[in-house]
Amino acid sequence: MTRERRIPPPDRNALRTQSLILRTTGFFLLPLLLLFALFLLLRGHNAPGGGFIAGLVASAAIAVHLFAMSEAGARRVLRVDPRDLFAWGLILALVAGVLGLFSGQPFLTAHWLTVSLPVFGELKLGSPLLFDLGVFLVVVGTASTIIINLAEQDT
Amino acid sequence: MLTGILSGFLLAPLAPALHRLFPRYSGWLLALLPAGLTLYFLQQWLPVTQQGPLLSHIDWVPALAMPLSFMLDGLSLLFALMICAIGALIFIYAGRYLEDHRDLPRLYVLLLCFMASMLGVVLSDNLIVLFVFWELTSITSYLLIGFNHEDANARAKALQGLIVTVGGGLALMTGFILLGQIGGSYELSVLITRGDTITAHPLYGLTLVLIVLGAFTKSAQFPFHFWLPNAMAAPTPVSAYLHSATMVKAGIYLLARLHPAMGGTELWLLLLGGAGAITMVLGVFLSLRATGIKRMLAYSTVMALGTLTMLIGLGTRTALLAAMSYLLAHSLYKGALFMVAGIIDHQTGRKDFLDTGGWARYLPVTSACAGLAAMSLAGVMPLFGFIAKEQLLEAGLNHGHALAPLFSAAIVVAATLGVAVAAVIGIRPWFGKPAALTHTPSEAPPAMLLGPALLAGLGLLLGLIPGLIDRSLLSAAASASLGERVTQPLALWHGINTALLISLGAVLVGLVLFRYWQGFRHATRWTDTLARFGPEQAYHRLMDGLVALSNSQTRLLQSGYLRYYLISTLLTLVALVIAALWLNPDALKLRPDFTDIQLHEAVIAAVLVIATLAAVTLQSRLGAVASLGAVGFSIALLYVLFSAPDLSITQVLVETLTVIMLVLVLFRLPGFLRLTRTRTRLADALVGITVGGMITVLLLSVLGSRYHGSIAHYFITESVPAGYGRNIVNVILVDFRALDTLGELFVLALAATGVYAMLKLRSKGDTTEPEETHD
Amino acid sequence: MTSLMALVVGVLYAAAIYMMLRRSIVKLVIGLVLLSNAANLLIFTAAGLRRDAPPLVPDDAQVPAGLVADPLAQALILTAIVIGFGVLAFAVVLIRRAYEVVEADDMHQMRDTDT
Amino acid sequence: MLEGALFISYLLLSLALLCALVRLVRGPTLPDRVVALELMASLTVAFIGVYALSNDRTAFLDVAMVLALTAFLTAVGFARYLEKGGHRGDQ
Amino acid sequence: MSPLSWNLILALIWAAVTSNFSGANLLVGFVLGYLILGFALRDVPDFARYRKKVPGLFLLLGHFLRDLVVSNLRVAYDVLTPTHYMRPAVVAVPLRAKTDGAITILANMISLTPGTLSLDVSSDRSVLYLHVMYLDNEDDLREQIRKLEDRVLALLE
Amino acid sequence: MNLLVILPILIPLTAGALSLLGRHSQRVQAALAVIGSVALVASAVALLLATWEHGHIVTELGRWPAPFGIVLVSDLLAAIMILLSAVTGAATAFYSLGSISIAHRKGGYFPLMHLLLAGVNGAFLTGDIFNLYVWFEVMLVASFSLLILGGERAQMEGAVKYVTLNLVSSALFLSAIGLLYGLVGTLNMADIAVKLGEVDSGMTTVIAMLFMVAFGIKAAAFPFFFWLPASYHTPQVAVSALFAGLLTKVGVYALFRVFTLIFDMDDPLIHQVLLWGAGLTMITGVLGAAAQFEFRRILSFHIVSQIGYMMMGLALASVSVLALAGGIFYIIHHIIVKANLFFVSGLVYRLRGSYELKQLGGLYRDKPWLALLFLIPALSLAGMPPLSGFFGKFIVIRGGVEAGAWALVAAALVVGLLTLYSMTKIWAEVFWKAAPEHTASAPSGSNTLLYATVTGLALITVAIGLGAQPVLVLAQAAAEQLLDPTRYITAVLGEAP
Amino acid sequence: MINDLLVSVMLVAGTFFMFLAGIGVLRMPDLLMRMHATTKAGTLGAGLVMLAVATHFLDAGVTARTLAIILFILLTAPVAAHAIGRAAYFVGVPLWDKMLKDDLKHRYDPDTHILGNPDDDKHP
Ligand code: NA
Ligand code: NA
Repeated sequence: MTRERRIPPPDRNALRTQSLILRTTGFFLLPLLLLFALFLLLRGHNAPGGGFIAGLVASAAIAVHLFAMSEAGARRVLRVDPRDLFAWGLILALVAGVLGLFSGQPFLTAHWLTVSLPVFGELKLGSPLLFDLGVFLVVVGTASTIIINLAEQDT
Repeated sequence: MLTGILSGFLLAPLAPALHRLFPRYSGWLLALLPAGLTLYFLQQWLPVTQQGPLLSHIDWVPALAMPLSFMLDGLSLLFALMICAIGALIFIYAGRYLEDHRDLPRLYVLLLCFMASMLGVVLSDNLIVLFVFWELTSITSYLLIGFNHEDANARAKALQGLIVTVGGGLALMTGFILLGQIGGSYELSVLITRGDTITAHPLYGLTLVLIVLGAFTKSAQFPFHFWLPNAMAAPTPVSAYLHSATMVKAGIYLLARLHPAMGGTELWLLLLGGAGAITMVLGVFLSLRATGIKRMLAYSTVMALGTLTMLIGLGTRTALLAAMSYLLAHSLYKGALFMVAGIIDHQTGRKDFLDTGGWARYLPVTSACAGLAAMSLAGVMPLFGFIAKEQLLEAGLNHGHALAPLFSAAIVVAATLGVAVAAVIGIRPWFGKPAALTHTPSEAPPAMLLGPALLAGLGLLLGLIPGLIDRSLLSAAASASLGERVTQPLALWHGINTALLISLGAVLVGLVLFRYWQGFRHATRWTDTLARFGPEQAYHRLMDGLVALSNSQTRLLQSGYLRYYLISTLLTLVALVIAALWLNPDALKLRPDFTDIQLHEAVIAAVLVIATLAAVTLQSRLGAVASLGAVGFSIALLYVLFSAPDLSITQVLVETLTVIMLVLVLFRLPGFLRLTRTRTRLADALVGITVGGMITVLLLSVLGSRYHGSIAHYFITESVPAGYGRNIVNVILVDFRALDTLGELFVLALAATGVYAMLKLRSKGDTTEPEETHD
Repeated sequence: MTSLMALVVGVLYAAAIYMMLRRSIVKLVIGLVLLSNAANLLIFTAAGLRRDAPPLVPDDAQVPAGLVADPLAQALILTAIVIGFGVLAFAVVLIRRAYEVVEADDMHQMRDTDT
Repeated sequence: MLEGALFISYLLLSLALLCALVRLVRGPTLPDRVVALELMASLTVAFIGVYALSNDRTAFLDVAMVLALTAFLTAVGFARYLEKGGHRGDQ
Repeated sequence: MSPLSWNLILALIWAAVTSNFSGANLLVGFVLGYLILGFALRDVPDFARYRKKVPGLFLLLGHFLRDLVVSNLRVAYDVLTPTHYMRPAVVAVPLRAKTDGAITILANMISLTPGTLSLDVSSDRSVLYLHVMYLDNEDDLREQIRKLEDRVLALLE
Repeated sequence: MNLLVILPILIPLTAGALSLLGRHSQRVQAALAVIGSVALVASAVALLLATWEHGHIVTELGRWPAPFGIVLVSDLLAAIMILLSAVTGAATAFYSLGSISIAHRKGGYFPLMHLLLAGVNGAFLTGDIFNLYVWFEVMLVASFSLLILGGERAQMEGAVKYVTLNLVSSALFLSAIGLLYGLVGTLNMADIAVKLGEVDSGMTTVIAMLFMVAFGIKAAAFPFFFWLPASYHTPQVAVSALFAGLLTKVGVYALFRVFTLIFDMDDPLIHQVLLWGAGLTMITGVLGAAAQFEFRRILSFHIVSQIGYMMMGLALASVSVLALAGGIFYIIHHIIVKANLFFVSGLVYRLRGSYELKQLGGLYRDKPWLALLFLIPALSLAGMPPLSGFFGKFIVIRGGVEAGAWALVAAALVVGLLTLYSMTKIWAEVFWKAAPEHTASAPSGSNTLLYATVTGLALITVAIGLGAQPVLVLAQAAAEQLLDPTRYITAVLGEAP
Repeated sequence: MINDLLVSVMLVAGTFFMFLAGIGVLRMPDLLMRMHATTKAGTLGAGLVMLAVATHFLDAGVTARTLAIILFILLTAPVAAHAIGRAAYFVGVPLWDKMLKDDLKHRYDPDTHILGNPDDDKHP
């Protein structure tokens, strides 16, 4: 027998997910799911989708990564503490709501801008979309906080 | 007048500081306030008795018709004077009596508050304000009875007094509310002019009973008398002040005060006269059976309170005048006697008559005071007590009611036994074989002698010269209570009449009884067994029963079994819904219609139901979780079939995340155990089916009675023009009803925070310090 | 179909309650999941079922052509689903921690705080 | 013709759904149930496709899309549970 | 810049100049771009390989789809007939693919093709364990896997 | 105006979100706690003044007109409740700054506290029934998380019951909303009131029963109170205090709101259920307390009992305005007093290391000021004059007498007495009794903030008592508003129905 | 018309494969063989249905979405099968007793998570 044998790295953490297949697929699925989430977020105002759904899909992406790689890996994907993510999401949603107050209108009054962009044509950008982005961040942040921390308990 | 009342409250917080500055003279200094108030009230004597009541009025809670209105008339003046004058003496006495006690400043505080409250009771014109002060006296009394608070007995007795008086107070409050309603005013000055209206009202009886309950508990009338002797756990100055001279008379004051408004009826006479007579006889009997010095005094106070109640119940001119005289006489001698009891305790350490004897030579002044006061108690000439007793006998003998002979008989018995009591007090400690003491007792300091001497002396002075007060003060008081002018003069000597003869006889028989005191006590020992069925036992039974009831109720209701909590909650719900349907049978609009179902819809519904049942019945935990997943998919499909794409997507995603979460968590948990018996499971299934069935019925009924038209049409038409979005659901979520979504975001954030806290911040055995400070 | 849905909703409630009455805290969680689903379906049914008419406005129109399903009920349910998810996450972890401290999956051993 | 095909499709999918459900309920092991659940997810995707066809509605394809992309997570979760030595009382 | 990205950029430019970003038009742009690249840059080694890979991809997909259908029909037969004809086994098949991507794609495709299901890869990546439904001849099986592996490797390594 | 109504929600939401973000800095947490709570009090005062002056203040969120969008409505009851929540929140914030450990702060204590207040305030202000559900959930999940901070066994056990029963309540609430929406197709409470009037279906009463149970659970009324005594004594004492003051009152508030605005109080079933509920809640609560010998458990059971008084005010509302005013007065009084008693229990724990009456004692000797600070709320709770509780009890009972509800009046009186019994039990055991031999009494850290909080609330109690007039006038005005729902409806929908 | 025919055929074929998957998962004697049924038939069935959808609508957006769905299924189905199959095998789910051979037996060390290969036997 001449074949060179590769000895798996001794790092326990790397051993956590032994399946090469799962690991590789997860690696590929992560960006795919995140992209899909973004897609759902952006078009949610006009077709099924929106902040919640996008956030849930992004959380699923994190979960995939977590199962395929490790908890630490999932945290690395997020870069920031998921709790910061939802805190920022909350603030974003609040900001979107507060905009109306400055002009003496009720809380959560929508403000729309019509932007003409090449390629995309005329776009309606408004505080509800900002709000939806906040929703997205909160959902991602909370779901990943829950799942990552739960998963870490097993180690 | 308000200033006068409030001055006690205002001075109270300063008392400890004052005591710290002048520890030796604090009692004297504090006595300046009641003394000053005494002077103030004396100054009002002539105007009030001659020109009529003095009224003052300040708004407090107009919304409840509760002004701080006060009325100073003869009746309140008499009480106010007693409160302030005796109060001054008590402060001086207490300053010495408890000189070394570390809690003396607190005693001052409480006494000042009490005095102010008591003044409030007797001066308030508004019923509710009167009640406010009334309750304050109960609380201060509680705190004072429990003055020696490290003694469990003192605490128990304090509680007893509080529960009885406050319990009565609650009845009193209701009575006052009713009285205010039927009398059309809460002002006493108004109510006393509306006696006819009030007594004619159908609610009069209830009102009277409620008010009388309040008065009786406060003034220790049978069957509530038991708390008063027990209140002797208080230090002697307190007993002297609250539990003989003032607070216990609040009930008497109230009855006397309300006599013009509510008196003169048969019910009044029976209630007050009956209870008073019983209390009087019982009190004096128990007094004579007691050997503890303060206990005997306390029971004799009970007797006096019974006497007073009875007199007010009799309600005649003579009776009310007698009541006023008796009231005054009692305050004077009983205040003196309590202080004497305190001196005996202070100087000899003895608390029981059986341990006393032959001390007249060591404590001459004290014994003289005791003698004078006891004579007044016995109703011996020429003390003021004699005059009071004469009037008492007259009131009984001259009453026209059919039951009057019974009252008279009771008075005679009480008078006779009262003499024996007085003899025990006036003779037993001072004469005969000296009781052995480790040291020779010496006379008490002047501060402690001042009170008994003044009070006993005043009893003698007023006996000799009743004219000092009769025309003006006592008559004015009686007039106020009667509702018309009383001008019956008092005199020591009325010539030889029935009353005098009875009085004489009573003294003689009483002295004989004193001679055979121990024999009497021995012979009446059997009554102790009766006490087992007495009201005090009833009180204990009630309190024990309360705790027992409470325990069993807690075991029953707060059992700790979540299952019972849920079942009782749900069955109550079902019962209420059934009741509602029963009362509104038209609500049931069941028109089940299964004709429009398509095959695949039925299959999905079936899958949903079967998966649900699988989740319920599978013995495999994760199998149940997988079944939940199936439930989720079938619901998602239903959402698809009935036009809810966003819901369907959300359902799928949430279901997936839920399963992941459950799988992560169940990892650590054990498998299902079969913990309950089949019968229990069947019962639970029945509960579930009942609630589920109820929901189905309600849902069908709602669908059958829909109100056509929903606000949803607005969102459908405005989504694009005003919300700039084609996914109406999303426009609702982020714009039309964004506040819901905002709240929901915070729910998520909170849940995640909670989860994080539970998982990451577990206490690692450091359970001892849940609350350390940070720094 | 609404009648059938009403029955299904009833079954879900019944199952949820039965599970919540079990002594096992794990079953309690399953009961909570079912209860949340049951309430959502109740709203869905009560608002009226409509086949084949999602509340979406076509690209070329200002309002949907014809009747569409009640978007408000859907928005409410969506909110309720997400809230239910948050609450469930909390409950699940709570139950796990409760199991850790009590060391038994048995409600009957969690009575100390009541009596 | 399409109507007939749609009817047959609904019928076949419904039968398949019931089969999967039976496996889900019967087990006997946890992986059996998970496999059944995965199949139900696929069936749901197909169901949505058929539904889209029968109603000329494409909005619901998004549901299928999400389902196709995320349903496998459940299986992965269960697998992780088993591999990490989760409680075996389930078999 | 890799040939693939070049091709994508060309597709985007096509869409831009035609002012039509629909999927179909992008696809048209991609095909045109591929043809242009394959023609214009056929001497650049990278692009030459790229030119060959794309047909390889389609070839792979074609084989795969055929296998998928065949395997299903076989399972169908077995499922629908009352007796079971299965001859199941778990077999270790040697692996030549080295990279994670290649191994994974191979394993996944095996899972989707007739009668085989990838269970796992040994930790040293030397062996792929398969579950086989109809183990008629182990060598045939290895040969079948080897062919598939060849195609995958041609595309990826 | 728009600003005034949203601020009581917006301030704690913002403080909570920022506090989550700044969770690593203790200084930021403390600053936000102080600034947030002070700002909340200020905005609550402003709102109450404005509501007093202008009547109902309505803001249509997102400028979507009622009944389509969500409205926030401030009437006097809502404004009063907001002020109470702000005051309780501020007290809790200050007390917490002196008592909550670093570990618990890291667990998110302050954000949870802010957001609990936001949920409570949202529930008070919203004019939309589904939005009410959302705020209930915000409040609930915040309370869940606060309840388990620390992770003790008792906390977990209590939390399981608390969570389960409250989730059942939520599910019932949601179901009731679903049925109601199915019936009338609207969510705006004013609109629901109007439409229900037009529908005139027997289902109204049936759905009212669902609301009754859902809110009854939140309010801890009989027979739904079990979760409360099972859990309220388990968390950090500041949390207990906040819960004791506010949470059940949100349920009571919801009962007040729904049964005066949406459902018909004259419906015989509703009336009877409220009456019986009030009486039984009072009695079972107070009896529950009599068996307890743990400081906070006693207090917890008394919460239940006093919910009965508030319900009594509501039950008699259709007969006597004064009773309803009394109920409102009672809420005002109760929130302050009950929170304060829990705070005192925390101080006692700090000094003596126990909540068990048997292990306590000697504090009258050692800490006379603390004794006084206990006595004020305790006597007030027992309804002793001239403290706030007296007026609450007195008005309710007077209303009861006016309404001729003798049995309920008798129950209220007995319950008052038994409350006094409980309070004296605590007083005797904790303060009067000599300290047991072996008490570890090593006061650690400064208690200044704790004393300051307790003193402040005690002063409020005294002030509500001595200054009962303005409070009562306010309560009466609030009661009159409640009893005239057309004003609310007109304010929201803009036209006379 | 031809389009309809094509759609109908693909639809029926697709759902038929789904049906097969259902029967398979029900009838196959052990877990791994059930997985053969679901993985392949499920993928093919769903794929055919999606193709039918694409054919029916003949719209770029729909086609893109259906292709995406097919791609997603192709990506995820084998991974799911692999994950569950591997886990099931390692935890010892009972396999059909008529299995011909098992090269994987005893190769897995649950402590180190190392999966050996048949060569191990030759190099002890
Ligand atoms: Na959406
Ligand atoms: Na929402």
